[in-house]
Order: sequence, then structure tokens, then C-alpha cells
Amino acid sequence: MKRTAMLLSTTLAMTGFAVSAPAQTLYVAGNGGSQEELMKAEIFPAFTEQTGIEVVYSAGNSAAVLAKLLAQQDNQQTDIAMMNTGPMSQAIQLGLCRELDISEHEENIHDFAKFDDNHAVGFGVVGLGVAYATEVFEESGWDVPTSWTALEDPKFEGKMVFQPLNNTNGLLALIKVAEINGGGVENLDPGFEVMEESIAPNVLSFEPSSARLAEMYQNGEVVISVWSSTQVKVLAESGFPIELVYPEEGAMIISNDVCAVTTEEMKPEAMEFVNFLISPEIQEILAKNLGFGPTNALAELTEEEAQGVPYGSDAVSKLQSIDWDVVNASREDWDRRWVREIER
Amino acid sequence: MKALLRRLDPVPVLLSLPAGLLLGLFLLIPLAATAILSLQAFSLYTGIQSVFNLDNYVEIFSDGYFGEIFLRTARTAALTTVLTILIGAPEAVILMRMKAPWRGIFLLVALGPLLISVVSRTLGWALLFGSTGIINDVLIGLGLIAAPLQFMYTETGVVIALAHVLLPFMIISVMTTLQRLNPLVESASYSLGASGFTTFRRVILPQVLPGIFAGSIIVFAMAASAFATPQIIGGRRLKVVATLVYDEYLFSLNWPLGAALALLLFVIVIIVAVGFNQLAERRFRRLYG
Amino acid sequence: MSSSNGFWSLAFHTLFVIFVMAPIVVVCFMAFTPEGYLSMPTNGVSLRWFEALLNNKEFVGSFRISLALGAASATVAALISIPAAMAIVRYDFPGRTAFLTLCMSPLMVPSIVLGVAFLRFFSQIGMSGTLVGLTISHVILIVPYVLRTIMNSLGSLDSALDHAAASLGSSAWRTFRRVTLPLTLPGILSGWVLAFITSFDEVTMTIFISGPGTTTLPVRLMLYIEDSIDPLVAAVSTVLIVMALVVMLILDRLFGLDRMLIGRSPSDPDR
Amino acid sequence: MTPEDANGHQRSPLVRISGLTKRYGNTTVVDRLKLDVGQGEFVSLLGPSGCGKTTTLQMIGGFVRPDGGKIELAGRDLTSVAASKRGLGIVFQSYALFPHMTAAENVAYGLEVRNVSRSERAEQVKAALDLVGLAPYGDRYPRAMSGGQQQRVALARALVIKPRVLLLDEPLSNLDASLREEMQVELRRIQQTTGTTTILVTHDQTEAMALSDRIVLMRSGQIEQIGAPEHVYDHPDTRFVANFLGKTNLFQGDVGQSKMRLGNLSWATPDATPDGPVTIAVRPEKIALADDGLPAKVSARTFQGGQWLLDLDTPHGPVLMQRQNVGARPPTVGERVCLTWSRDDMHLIREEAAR
Repeated sequence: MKRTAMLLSTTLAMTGFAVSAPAQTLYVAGNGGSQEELMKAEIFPAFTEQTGIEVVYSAGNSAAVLAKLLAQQDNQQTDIAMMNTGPMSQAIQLGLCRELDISEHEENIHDFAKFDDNHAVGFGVVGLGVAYATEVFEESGWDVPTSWTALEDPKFEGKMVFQPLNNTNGLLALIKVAEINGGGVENLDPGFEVMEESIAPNVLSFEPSSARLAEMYQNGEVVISVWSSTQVKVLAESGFPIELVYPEEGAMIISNDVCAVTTEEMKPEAMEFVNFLISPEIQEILAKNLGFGPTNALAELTEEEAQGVPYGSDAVSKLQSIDWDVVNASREDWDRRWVREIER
Repeated sequence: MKALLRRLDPVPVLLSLPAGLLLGLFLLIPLAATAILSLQAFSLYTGIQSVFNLDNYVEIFSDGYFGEIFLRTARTAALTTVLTILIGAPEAVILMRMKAPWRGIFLLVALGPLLISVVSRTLGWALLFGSTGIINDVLIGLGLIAAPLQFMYTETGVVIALAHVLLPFMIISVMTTLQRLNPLVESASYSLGASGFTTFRRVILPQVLPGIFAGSIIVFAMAASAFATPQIIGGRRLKVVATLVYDEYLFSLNWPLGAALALLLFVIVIIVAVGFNQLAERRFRRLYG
Repeated sequence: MSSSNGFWSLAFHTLFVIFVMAPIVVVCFMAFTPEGYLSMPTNGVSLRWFEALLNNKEFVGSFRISLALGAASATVAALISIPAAMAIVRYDFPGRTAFLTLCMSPLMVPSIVLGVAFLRFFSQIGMSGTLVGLTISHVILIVPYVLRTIMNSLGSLDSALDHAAASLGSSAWRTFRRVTLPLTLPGILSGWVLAFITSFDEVTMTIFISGPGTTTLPVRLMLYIEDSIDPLVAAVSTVLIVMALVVMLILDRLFGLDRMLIGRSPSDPDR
Repeated sequence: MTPEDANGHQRSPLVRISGLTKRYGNTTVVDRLKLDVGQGEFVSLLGPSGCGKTTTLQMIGGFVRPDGGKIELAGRDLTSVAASKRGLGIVFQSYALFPHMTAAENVAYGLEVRNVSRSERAEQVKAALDLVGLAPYGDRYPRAMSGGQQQRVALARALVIKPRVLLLDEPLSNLDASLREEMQVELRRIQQTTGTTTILVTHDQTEAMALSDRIVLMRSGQIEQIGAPEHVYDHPDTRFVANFLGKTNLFQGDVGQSKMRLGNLSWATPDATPDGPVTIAVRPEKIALADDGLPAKVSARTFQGGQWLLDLDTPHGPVLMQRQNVGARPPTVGERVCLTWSRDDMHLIREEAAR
């Protein structure tokens, strides 16, 4: 009996020490995988060193981040949210983001990274194209895919990943497919038709997680996919022979945006963090490690570092952006159609 | 024997007050609120709207997409139940026959996994099935199959992992019944000249059937509402109702539809469990009358 | 069961043990890989992934939250279940059956339904993602386990003990403190430990209601697995498995694991 | 009204029970029970299971609430007093020893509740354990003691608080036969040493007769007969009492013209017995063999060591007789004999007396 009582009291004591968390903590929500790793390895420690503020990261894709923000609207614990432009504009519309004060960097931020009333700001852009495993293509004597139509090639049956529609990569790719088949954001029908007829049969899995997709490339389960420049860069740097092609019909741009979440007590530290993220030094780190195209014009990259990175307004303007307000308006219907027609 | 005190004794009322209040406040009210939520409408830009109708339920029943997922859920739950019976019932008999200390040891092996996180156990299956493919390596090595089988993202994989997770419940249920058996009955059967197989079929099996039935109800109910295992093994393409609810809540943000799906799952599970239970009671009343 | 197991029974049993143990053993093995990716540790054993785990602020934080949550909810559940069990076992009062059904009802409701119900409820009363909210939800989930263990324990007490104490002049409170409580303590502690591990492992309901500051270990693990499966998750799982083993041993010592799970086993020569 | 003991001494009642009633649903378990127990008296409630004796004891103890009636202790109404305030000592059928306390701690519990000082407590515990002959066993836990020892601890625990009344609920039923006899003697000795008024509940008639000053025979919630053991044994009021207390032979006879008749046999009726049919009870040990009397044929013969049991067939039904194992061998099976008994050993039971 004494022994068990001791066990109880020890556990209770442990509890006491567990509840006391450091007072100065910022909760940041954003993508998992390489972005999370870099944030935790370099950017957060630098921020903590500079300000003394601890940062805790919770990972999830943009849709999940938005969902959690919405679920906890009444008692918001997340201070910073990082999402792609689509979910970000929804978040702004739902009043989840507060106005930023980025006067420190505002004049240097490229226009493509700015939002109305500064409710959010871009902190890195990436291009979306077709990725392929170079070694496999060479061995099989296949041509380098130069068009989005390569996704329809039956020789890739069971060797391809197309990310699902709740993932920005998947959404943009589907819009692009619609576009080259005579549709667009206003009319996604052609996209769905081609998807169902020619692309879906090739798809091994509609895998939303880029980390899983990287694993699948490494295991040889997948040889071709729609993917972003940053994810290809990270995988290529690990030594895996992979390359990204911006197809001749044009590649898409994806912007990674950050906003300060509307919380009960507006932590000034949150604003500090956003400004930190768009400062030239951090922008350079993001570019070098993740291939995020800087949104701050003062960030400088060498030619080598700029390889495959959408660097500067000119490079960015070559990538195609879309009207998120139009997309968001129809997204619900598209999601519905996607899970019923494609992903079943 | 209870101390039968005055009819309106305040003591038991006071004693049951804390638990009663907590459960009433934080279980009944949230469930009722969920029922109300399931009658409301949702749109991405306006959020949850204060209209009340049965649209969500109409949509679920009229859209074949949901029908397919409910059907898959029922199918995986049923197959899981069958698998746990096939593995759990004989094992329970074997465990009962063991002598000390083996029995104690293997009881821990059989029932201990109940205390291990479902996520950890399912992760184990993901590792066995998945990229490293130990199962396929073994099967090919034994010459049983030529090409690797696909377990991840298939119903087969989900059923195997679910059976592993829920097996202890079947074993517990059958063992509980076995414990009530008079051990001499088996000896009596042998003394009358019956073989081991006949004894099992005619004497043991009929007596453990109630245990198998009770175990089946538990396993089916838990398999039908399982979330973690189908989420990890089934992935996005192989949705069951629970993972669909999760998606509606955390990706589509359509809480009212998610609430309707969850409540429907709840009601179906209750109906199946109660129905089976009554069937079992009618069937076994004579045995335990 | 008087007869012993024959050859085929033992063969079946061997396959069963392999089936039960394989996924658990695989997880533990892979956690010790020296490689950067998932593989069996064929080239030696390494603790690098456990080291990585210790240095992972998020997982360590979640581990603490899970410990706190498990201890707090098990304690609260025990504190409200003891009087409830006394009322149910010792008294006959109007609504007794209804009360028992209410207390046991969380077992009937699928966790996913509880998850969505709490998500909505807590966000309406401004408690979403708080540790208090999580604790309340876990208390409700584990009350049936604690209550049942304590009821079993109380029910096996001779009610004459109470009468004996009363006849000696002992007040109800003193009788509870000096007689009932010490004699049911093993049951209460077993219920507490069972509740603790149940709360500690809960994922389906918690994934809906945990916030960024209150992400429990299984939830974080689950979210991590959705994204990628690497040796780190194997290391986390190994920690969970070891915890379960410890709990198993405690329960076995306190109450007898088989007795807790399948009721009394008088025919078991072990005890 | 005051009760009388076997010798007719007057005693003032310590416990007075009147109109005591308990119902469970539609069943009346105890029906308007009325009983006085005198100071220092040893009274047994005796009856078959379900007769309401245990319920009565539990109402006295305060564990069951009566639906009607009154229980008074030395003139004070106990009916609505909590069990813990009644100051009665109780020994339970299961002993109900606290398993987590040693024998001494068990005995000390009641003193502790009464805030008796530590040193005085130790003294009284020692005295109590001495009284029951368990002085060396104070440090033992109940599970390490035999049934008889546990029984003694329970007794010491109940007596140490110096109760006004000691209630014993089937205290010996869990002991084996030889131990039971030993404990009966012990119980009687202790009760007489302490002089504690005692109420015993039992279904064992030998136990009740061996221990009690008075026996209360209960049946279906009501009292059938009260009296000293030998009186009740020799003068049962009803067939039920006659049958429940030891073995008896009952004959259907009738009374008329100041004569009591059984077939051809007749005896004078001493007092003014009214005419009509009557049941005649004769104990087996009072029957003797004679040359003349009731003709009978031996149908079975059982040897019991100290005595023989003879089953006989007579024109008035089967008869059982006992014969001490002295002198000549008893008749063998099939032998024809005649039975006789003294007029004083016959007891008349009027049918009206039986309910």
C-alpha cells in the first residue's frame, strides 16, 4: 500500500512540474516536413536568441491549419499561421487574421506578396511544375516531360502521384489541366474530365503529404508527380536524382503567406515574428535551404543559390498566379466533386 | 445486500451528485448540441447558419458517395469481427487450458496490448505492411506469393490491423464465459466416450457461443467507429465514416454535415448492438434462464 | 477446462503470439536503427532516435501534457467515482439504475462522436484547446472504467463490516475512512492506473479538441504519422509501449490483470 | 407485564420490543413482534430460515428500519437512533473482522471511536483478549487465524465496549461440529462472567437450548412460543413447536367425558380440558416397551452408540422411540411389541392453538 501511495504522489508531483510552461511562448502553425525542420533548426533558434521568446511549432497542411484556427476561434492559442494564399484569403475573410504592422520592410516587399490592408504577407514563393525521377527516365529511355499532358501518358500507370484537391499543389495542377483543355477557374469541367479519363488511372495514391511523397520517390514507388520547386530542391539535395520541369504551357506560382492570428491578447511578439520572417537575412536562409523565392527585394542570392528559385519580380512574373477569390468561391463544390468523382 | 434506508435518503443523492452533474453537464448537453448542430447549414464564407432542417441527412441518404463509405465501414467492421472470432475464440480456449505459469504469461501477451496506444500498434502494422515490407519479404521468401501484395491503403490491411487492435476484447469476452463453465462437464463428455473434436463441437462450443456473441457486439461496435487505424492504414482514399467525419470537420470545415455523419454512425452502432444483444438473449435464454 | 493443449493447439497458439507481438516488436526494433530512415537495425543498434526525441521540444512538451492530463483526469475521475460507487453499491434510491446507466454511457458513445460534441461545446463556451476542457472530456471518457473497478472492489466487501463498525459506535465518515477506504484502496488505485493509461493513450476524441498548446503525445504522433513515417515515430511509439508495460506490471501486482479484465479466476492456480 | 425466567423470578425488562413490523413489498417479514428481555438475561430467537429472526436482530441493531413498532432500551426509544449511537455489541455470522487490522486493532476500534486514551485502551484490549483466551494472538491478522479464533476476536471486539446488550447473529454456524460445542460452553461462560444481556439468533435448536435462559420460537414473522428451554420442550403450544424442538410423536386423539382417548387406550384428564379432537404429543425418549399398551411392529432399527432408535408401525401411524443402550437388546425388525408411556409425559396440543 505504501508503495502504491508513493507512486501516486510521484505522478502527481510530475504533473505539477508539467503544467508550468514558459510564459513567453509563441505558437506557430504551418506546414510540416522540410519547412518545419528548417524553422526548428535555424529560424526559431535565431528568433529566440534575438528576442528571448520561445517558439512552439504545430505542423499541418494549410487546410488543417485553417480548420484548427476556425475551431478555436473563441479561445485562440495560435499566434502565427502560415498558409498558402488560398486558405489564407479564406482566413482573412473569416476575420481570423489581424492587420499587420510591417512598416519596417514594407517598401522592400514585392507587390505580389502584399495583401489588402496587410492582413497577411508572403514570405516565400515557389513554382509548381512536373517532377520526375531522372535516373529512372534515363534507364527507361523516356523523354523528359515538357508538358502537363505528360501526366496522361499511360506508361506511368501506377507510378504517379497527384496530390489531392485540398492541397494547393493539387488544386493548382487541376486548374492548369482545365486551362489547357479549354477551361479555367471559371469552368473546371474540362479539368475534371481529363483527370478522370486519363490522369487518375495513372495515380498510385492521392497523397497529400509531401514527406510521404518523398518517401515514395525514394522507394521507387513513384517516378513522376506534380510538385513544387521547394520540395524537389529538398529531395534533390538529399542526393536523390530528381528534377522539376516548368512545362511549356506555363508553371504556377504558390505563395507561402504568414499572418498574425486574431487572439484575445494581441501579442506584440507575433508582429515581431512576422517582421523577422520577412527580413532579408531570414529570406536568404529560406531561399538557400527551401528554395523559397524571396519576397523582400533586399534579399540577395548568388547565381548558384538562385538556381531553380523564383528570384526577383521578373522570375516571379513568368509564373502564373490565379484569382483566389474566384477559386475560393467555388472550392467547396470542387472538393465535393473531387472526392466523389476522382478520389474514390 | 444493500442497506435499505429511508425512501428519500439524502446521502446517496449527495454521493451521486458530483458524477451526475459532471456527466449531465458535459456529456448530455454536448450530445444534444451536436444533434442540433446536425440540423444546421454551413457555407465557407458565412460559417454555421441558424437554419434548422434535415438537409444534411437528406444529402447523406441521397448521395451514393456517403452510402459507399457507410457500406465500406460496415464491411470492414463485419470482416474484423469474423477475424477476431476465428483467432480469439480458439485462443481463449487454449489459454484456459494452460497451466501456471504459462497461463499468466500468455494472458499478459494476449490482453496486455489493450494498454498500448492504438497509434503505436497500428504504426507497427504500417511498418510491417509498408515501405519496408517485412510481410511481403517473408511471404515471398516462403514461396507463398510471387509478387508483393498491397496491404497499405487496402481494406485487407485495415481489417488485419483492426483485428489486432480489437482481438483482446473478443478473448476477454470468451474467457469470461469459459470461466463460468463447470470444468467437469468436459470430463463428463470424455467419460461418455466422446472424442476431443466432438467434445469441443457438442459441449464446449455451445456453451461459449454467448461469449462469442457478446464479444462480437463489442468488436463490431468498436471497429465501426474506429478512427486511428483506418486513418493510418487506409489513408485518404479508403475512407470510413470516422475518417470522413474527421475530414468534414478539419478539412472541409463543414461541421453540421460532420455532426450528422457522426450521429448517424452512433445511431447505427447502437441499433446493431441492441439488435444483436436481443437476438442473443432470445437465443441463449434457455441456457441461462 | 481440464484437458491440456495438443500439438495443433500449440501450433495455433504460436501463430497467435507471433501475430500479436509482430507489430509491437517491429516498432521497438526500428526505433533502434542507426540509419536516417526506417529499417531494421541490422548494422548495429543506435539510440540516436531517442536522443532526437529528447531534443524534440514538441514531443517532449506533448509528453508532459499527456502526463499531466492523464494524472489530472484519473484523479478527478477517481474522486467523483468513489462517492458514486458508494451510492450505487450501498444504497437503493430512486433513479439508481438511470444514474448507473448515465455513468456507464460514455462507453456506448463512439469516441469520434464525443470528439465532435466536445469540439462544438467547448468552442461555444470559450474553452476549446484548454487543459481544463481536455481534462473534463477525459474524465467523462474514463469514469466508466474507474467506476466499474471501484464498484467491483466495494461489492466484494462484506457489508457486515460496515455494520460492525457502526455497532462499535463509528460514524459513517469514520467507517469510510478507517474501514471502507483502506479495503478498497487497491481497487481505487487500479482504477486510477487504468484510467491514467486510457487517458494517456486517447487519440480519437482528443485530436478534435486539443489546441496548439495542449497537443497530447498520441495526437502529435498521429499528426506526425499523417505527414511522414520515420524512425522518430517508432521511438515515440516505443516509449508508449514501455509505459504500457510498466502499467501492466503495476496493475498485475495491485489487482491481478486477468482479474481486472476478465473477472475473478478462482480456477487459476496462479493466485 | 414482566417476564419470568424458568424459576419464576421477576426481572425488570432492559429491552422492550413492541409492535415491531417489517415489510418488504407485499411480504410481511416481521409481524407486530412483542418481546421483553430482562437485565442479564440470555434470550435466543429460534426458528427456521425466513422466520424473521435475523430481520428482527437487524432492526434491534439499527441496520434495518422498521415499518412500525418500537424498540426501547432501558426505557429509551431506540427506534430512530442511528446504529452507531445505540451502544450495542454485535457478533456477526461472518464475524466481519476488519481484515486490514490485527486482532488487537480490531478490538481497539470501538474504544478508539470512544476516544479512550491509548494506555487505557491497551489495558482493556488485553483484558478482552484474555477473557476470550486469545491473549497471545493480539498481533495476528484475521486471515492468519482459525475460524474459532476469529469468532473469539469478534466476541472480544463486541464486549470491550461494554455494551448494554450483546447481539449474536448465528455466531457459531461457520464452525465445525466439535468446535461449535466447545464455543457454546465458552460463550455461556463469558456471558455469565460479564453478565451481559444477550440476544442470540440461531436456527440450531440444540444451541438455543444449551445457551439460553429463554427461547423465543418464531415462525413467519410472529412469535410461536416463549419460555425456558425445558418448558418449551416439554410443553410445546403447537405442533410446529413440538416438531421444531427435537423429535416428537403426534397422535390424533379426542377428549370426552373427562377422558383422553387414543383408539382403545384412554387416560384420565386432570384438568378441565374441553371436549373435542386433540393432538397428543409424546417424545420418543418417554416411550417404553411393555407387555400391554399400544400394539406396534418394528419396521427399522438404528444403532447410535448411546442409544437405539426404533421405527415402529402402529394403528395410529408411525412412531419413533429411543432406547438407552443399557440392559437387554432391543427388539429386532419385524418383532411385535407393545408401547407404553406415563400419563405425565403426554402433552395435549389443542388444534385451535395451532394457527
